Amino acid sequence: MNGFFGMPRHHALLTVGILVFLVVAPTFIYPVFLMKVLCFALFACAFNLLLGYVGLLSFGHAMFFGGAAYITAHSAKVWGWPFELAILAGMATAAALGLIVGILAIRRQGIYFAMITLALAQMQYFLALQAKFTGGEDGIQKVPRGYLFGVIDLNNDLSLYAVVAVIFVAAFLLIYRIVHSPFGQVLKAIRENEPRATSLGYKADHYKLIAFVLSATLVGLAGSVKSIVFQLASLTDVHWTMSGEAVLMTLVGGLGTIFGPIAGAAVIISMENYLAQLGPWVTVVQGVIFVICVLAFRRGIVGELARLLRKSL
Amino acid sequence: MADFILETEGLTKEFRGFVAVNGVSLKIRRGAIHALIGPNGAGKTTCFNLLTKFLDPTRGTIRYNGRDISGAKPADIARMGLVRSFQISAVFPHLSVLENVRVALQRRRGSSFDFWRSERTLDAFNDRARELIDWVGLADFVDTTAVEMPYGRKRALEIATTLALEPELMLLDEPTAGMGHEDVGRIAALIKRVAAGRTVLMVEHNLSVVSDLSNAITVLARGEILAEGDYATVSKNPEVIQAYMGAGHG
Amino acid sequence: AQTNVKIGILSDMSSLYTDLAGAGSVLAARMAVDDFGAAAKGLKVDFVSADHQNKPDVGSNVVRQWIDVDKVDVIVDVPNSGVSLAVNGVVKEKNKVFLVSGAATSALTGPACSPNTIHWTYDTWALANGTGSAIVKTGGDTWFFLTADYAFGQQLEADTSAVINKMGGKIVGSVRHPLNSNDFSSFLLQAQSSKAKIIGLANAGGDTVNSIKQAAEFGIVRGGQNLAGLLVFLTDVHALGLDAAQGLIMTSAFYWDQNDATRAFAKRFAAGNKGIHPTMVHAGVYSAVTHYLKAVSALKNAADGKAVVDKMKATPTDDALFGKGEVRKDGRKIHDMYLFEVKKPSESKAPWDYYKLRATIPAAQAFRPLADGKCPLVGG
Amino acid sequence: MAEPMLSVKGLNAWYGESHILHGVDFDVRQGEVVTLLGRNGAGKTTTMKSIMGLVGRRSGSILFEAGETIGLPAYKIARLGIAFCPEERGIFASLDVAENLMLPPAIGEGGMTVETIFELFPNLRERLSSQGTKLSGGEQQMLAIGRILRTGARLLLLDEPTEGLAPVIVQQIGHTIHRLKKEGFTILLVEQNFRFAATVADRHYVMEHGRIVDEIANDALAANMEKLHEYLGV
Amino acid sequence: MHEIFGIPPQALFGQLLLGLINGSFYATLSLGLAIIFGLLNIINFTHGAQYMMGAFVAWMLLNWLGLNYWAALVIAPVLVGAFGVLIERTMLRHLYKLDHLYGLLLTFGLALIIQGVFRNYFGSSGLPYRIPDALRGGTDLGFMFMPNYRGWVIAVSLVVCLVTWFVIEKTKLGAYLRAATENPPLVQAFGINVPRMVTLTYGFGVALAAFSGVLAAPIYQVSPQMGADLIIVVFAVVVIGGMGSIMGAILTGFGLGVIEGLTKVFYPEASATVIFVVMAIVLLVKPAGLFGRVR
Ligand SMILES: Nc1ncnc2c1ncn2[C@@H]1O[C@H](COP(=O)(O)OP(=O)(O)OP(=O)(O)O)[C@@H](O)[C@H]1O
Ligand SMILES: Nc1ncnc2c1ncn2[C@@H]1O[C@H](COP(=O)(O)OP(=O)(O)OP(=O)(O)O)[C@@H](O)[C@H]1O
Ligand SMILES: [Mg+2]
Ligand SMILES: [Mg+2]
Repeated sequence: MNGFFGMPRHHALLTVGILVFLVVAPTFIYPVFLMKVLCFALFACAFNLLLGYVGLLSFGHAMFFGGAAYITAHSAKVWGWPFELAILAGMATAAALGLIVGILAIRRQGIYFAMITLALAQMQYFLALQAKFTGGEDGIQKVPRGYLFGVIDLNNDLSLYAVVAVIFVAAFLLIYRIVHSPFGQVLKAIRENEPRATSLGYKADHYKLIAFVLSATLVGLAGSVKSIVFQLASLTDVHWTMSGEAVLMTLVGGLGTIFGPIAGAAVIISMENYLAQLGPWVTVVQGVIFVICVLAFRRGIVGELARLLRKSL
Repeated sequence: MADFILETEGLTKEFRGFVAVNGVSLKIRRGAIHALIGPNGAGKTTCFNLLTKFLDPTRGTIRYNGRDISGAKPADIARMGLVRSFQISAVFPHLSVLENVRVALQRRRGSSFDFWRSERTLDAFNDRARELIDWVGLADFVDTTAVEMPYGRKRALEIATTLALEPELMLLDEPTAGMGHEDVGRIAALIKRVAAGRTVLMVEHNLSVVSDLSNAITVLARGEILAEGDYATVSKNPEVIQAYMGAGHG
Repeated sequence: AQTNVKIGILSDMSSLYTDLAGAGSVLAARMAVDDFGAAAKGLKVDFVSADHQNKPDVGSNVVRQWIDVDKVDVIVDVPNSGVSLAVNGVVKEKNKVFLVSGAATSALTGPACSPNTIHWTYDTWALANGTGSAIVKTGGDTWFFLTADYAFGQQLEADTSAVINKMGGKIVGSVRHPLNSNDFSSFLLQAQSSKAKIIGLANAGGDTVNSIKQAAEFGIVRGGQNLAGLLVFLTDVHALGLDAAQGLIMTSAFYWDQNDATRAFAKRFAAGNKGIHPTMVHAGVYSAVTHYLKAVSALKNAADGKAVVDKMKATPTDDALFGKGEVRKDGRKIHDMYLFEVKKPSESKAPWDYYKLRATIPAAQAFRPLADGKCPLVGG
Repeated sequence: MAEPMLSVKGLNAWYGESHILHGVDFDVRQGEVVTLLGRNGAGKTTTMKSIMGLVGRRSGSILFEAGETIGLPAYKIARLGIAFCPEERGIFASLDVAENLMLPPAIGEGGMTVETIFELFPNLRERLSSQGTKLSGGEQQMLAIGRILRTGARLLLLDEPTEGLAPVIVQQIGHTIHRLKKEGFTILLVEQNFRFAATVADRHYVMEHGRIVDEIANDALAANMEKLHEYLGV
Repeated sequence: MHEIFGIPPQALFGQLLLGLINGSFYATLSLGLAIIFGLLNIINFTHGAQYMMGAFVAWMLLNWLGLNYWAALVIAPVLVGAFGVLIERTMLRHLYKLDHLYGLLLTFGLALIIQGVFRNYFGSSGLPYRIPDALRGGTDLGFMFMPNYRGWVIAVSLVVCLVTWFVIEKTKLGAYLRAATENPPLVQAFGINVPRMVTLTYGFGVALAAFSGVLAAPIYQVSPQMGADLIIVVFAVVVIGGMGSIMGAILTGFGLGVIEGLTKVFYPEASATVIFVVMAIVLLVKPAGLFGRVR
């Protein structure tokens, strides 16, 4: 079992569990909902790469999510680019944005880092609001889903689901690998004791920057896919509450756990979806859940589980 | 002419009008164990910070191996073989002892940017890491998380990690501070052992360690050099006795 | 046999538009079903409702799921232009019915018009036209706009400006403020120094309320300038109090105190809605659902959305709240609009007695001419 | 013999899950200087923190002047007349040196005047308006000791007060402890510098693995040197 | 007549003054937030909701008990502050040693609950609150018509800010507060009842928010979401000023009010964004904020 992607046994088991679930899920869960969960799970996992493993809290990740969503939507709708290219364009945008923001922000720490990323994200929000191509608060609507490799019709929810699931799994494994790579080891050392890492000759900023760009790119991937699935890119995607959502998912799932963000995304998105029917009490119920979460299940869903099993998850 | 690995010329550091280090010209002979001592607030730690570029000097130059490094960055300094330890213990607390040492080894071998590779590629460093760990007497602790070890052992680990970089010049800031007797002895022995083939500059208040280990001493007081020489010379200097050692020694 | 109908009310249940739509829209829809006597006519009607949180992606996701999983036949209300446009696309793709009451954007019957959508109550063009032309006619010929800086506000401003210019009035300036600005004093000061006779508020909700309130504080009206609210709901006036709102002129499709039928409706409605009286959005939901049920009970089938909408377009509308009217080819519901003025505190006799009628804008002139909308459905 | 001033019986303490002290027993009498010796991690600091009420969970009994303190919160314990100088010094970065020095409120009569403290530690006088944590390691130690001497607490808990100090200053502190003792203060001292401890203390307790394993009077020290070496691994 | 960037100087004075008035809301709010963050290590996301509660309590006092504005100015902060004390005692207390994030999540949840409950009870469009009679009307300053109420707001905010600053920076109590910010157990070991101090400080910070709420009630709509968007701006103010710096929070509050006011004249669309532009620039140039100290 140890052979699976170099994972320890319980990680491998869980990953296989997730794979099996992804295969059977569409038979009893609405596929569009599943896709939404996957997009946000990817968003949260990529965000967690930064928060959980570099110790940097970015409050501006909506920038990459929404930026990529806009570019993908625009290139697919207006320029008529095929699915793959549109997604790549979104990711490239996110990577470029990540590089710029990273260079500016990476020297700051803690709350200051969070605030500078928030500030830059708010500026981008302003640009998105003013720019013509983003369609203001109506967003870019009716984005064509197109065909994968020119043959597979993605307008069929199930085929699109299959593609999204594959993308998600691939990205998740990549994140897993990043965390458990020589690079990930250095990141860990930097998070633990930065002056010491520096005195050993590591240029801490370079490592953090690379991690930041990787995270931004993967978040961009999530945003791009989201815009295709919902055929929509809108201001919601670049608003600061979207960054907040990533934080929530990570916390609810379990900070610093590799599987936590997935669970967190599933919970938060389900909440958003099913509580929507609750009408006026939605936000109150949401609030109560957060409060209970912090007071009673501080480690998050997966974190608590990990504690019960005495394993890192 | 003597072979100096590190020379400073008129090194000065001011903090908002307060002069912490004032025109210090140090010469560290290659292969020596050089001790920097002096009363509290004399500027020893500040000197260290200047040498490793954690602080920028207000004035003065630093030459390492004949090269002017006054403009270099901390990480670059480390890459040139000038590695420091900290006054407060500096390990990676939630990594195991083995991982702590591997982090240092990994830096020397490159590959530390490989985010697509499995961390098992790092196992290649295990042998060398175990060797170093063994050497500082931590063989029984290889898989212990650093934070769980007693203080003295952490300092030993720190030295192992530093050695992994195969430094030419090691700077140790109060390596035995806060240590039990048992550990003081062990660390002193360790320093003696690792000093073979390299140069050590250390700040230390424990005079028995200083007298035991060092073959050159610089005494700082109020940011300036008060005296220089070997232990016997320095400890007889009345100014040093008055400012630092007190009546009990000498 | 029995025909099953499932109505999904998608509204803002937890934020800005809750009072003017929200739970009240659900109530209005239920009342429409009861009043129609659906059960007796062989219709089995179910409801679902949800909060779109003013997020287009949440809204479109809910609607997709409603249609695919819950077999919802018709989506109702959807205040918030962005969300309504997103829903518009999904409903068309799935061939169901979309009855818009809460959203303002005239794009729904313009470039984005759809054979599955009917825009029921009002739109930006109707508001701009009603208020703009009425005020210019009474001498308010120089305008300064306070515009919420997003598509809806900009469109309101543009539509109103067009009317004013056409009627010989003049726009002397405008300022675009961010959505949800708390403080309008700076903008009001700019409006004041422009010396325009009319300050047009091309914004909505809290922004409108705060602009009006602060205008009173800075003595704008006392200084001789007048405010025109381009999108003001009854609930906004209630929130402001007559003290601050008096004299405000606005266009509306409905007021509860128009005739016996509307009063009776309002009484029943308020009893079930924490005393909040019906806004035009609520009335629109009632009216739209009524007409929809008529069409479905005639067709005895709700599955084919386009067929139902065609039937609705073919049948003249007639209900207690909006009277007689029709649904145009582009999906625009046509009815009279009214110009109201907010009463002085001394004129108000009872709680919620807020408006007096200034003019009735006949249905034929109230809405954008069919030809001007650029709706693809109209072309042939 | 009089009642002990401080009497610790069966003290247990935990950090979270880990059980650190396993039944510590010892007494300190009025006017005495008593040291706790022991290797790193033996539990000396934990004992002090337990007395001060700074450890999350503890059980057993700590009598101060015959009153039970085990259930009290830290601030009430302090107000009984106990002051604590922590090993990590605890200088406040957001306060300047003068504010740091003046921070602890007086809790008893007969505290040192600021002037006396400056005589003891002349470095401090020059740096009064500096930010507290900008002082050198040793200067911070002086400040940490100085500020509790002001409070007039009758029982002083000093955790490794000589760590990182130059020999001259260590001697100064030795003199100070003698003087405090003469003035009737009681001191519990944790020291690694055993040679220093011998010059100031009346009695020594040796700790190992969270227990007191031995008690040695200062005048019996020479006789017990071998044992002590074994305990401390000197 | 001379013009400055196309604006007559009088108009510009007017705008500056208005900016200052808005700044006084930022200043009092960020002051409370800064104090709470400093001592409790918690980013009080309920701050906006508590500000809103202040306004609503004033409304309730007036409409249900017939107590006027002046009474509300005292009673509302006390009541809301007491509510804050309750929250601190029952919930926040368990979070101090944890990462900021948990406090943020908890207070965010509380804000959602409070806002939701108020919305369900009072509706979303808000309630009217009249300017107290003594402060109605306005004064012609020559360059602008200044409503008396606004003049009162700026004066009383200034006083409150300065008194608070003095207490924290210049008194013994303030030194305890600052020290407890860094190392609560140690301050406790000096004989100071830190938990009580923390509770009261939170209560005070919350009361400041409620006080702003009462001040705001006659100008802005008393509505459940009146504080929702404010919190992020106010937090930005605290960061720009330098976290932990009381004077920083105050000066930045007023300063940003003015900058925002000017933006409303020259580029109104960006007036909600300008604060973030300032924040980005400040943090790039001065990493710890304008008045912050790097620790
Ligand atoms: N960042 C700073 N700002 C202001 N003053 C400083 C700063 N760093 C150090 N100092 C001052 O410079 C002097 C020298 O400090 P340094 O830490 O170098 O002393 P040291 O010799 O290492 O003393 P010790 O033996 O006590 O560790 C001290 O008086 C200290 O207060
Ligand atoms: N905060 C903590 N959480 C968990 N364990 C702790 C904590 N602080 C100390 N310990 C553990 O408690 C034990 C006793 O520590 P303590 O600090 O009391 O030792 P000490 O005798 O003072 O040692 P030293 O001479 O190093 O100061 C050690 O094993 C230590 O690792
Ligand atoms: Mg030092
Ligand atoms: Mg200790």
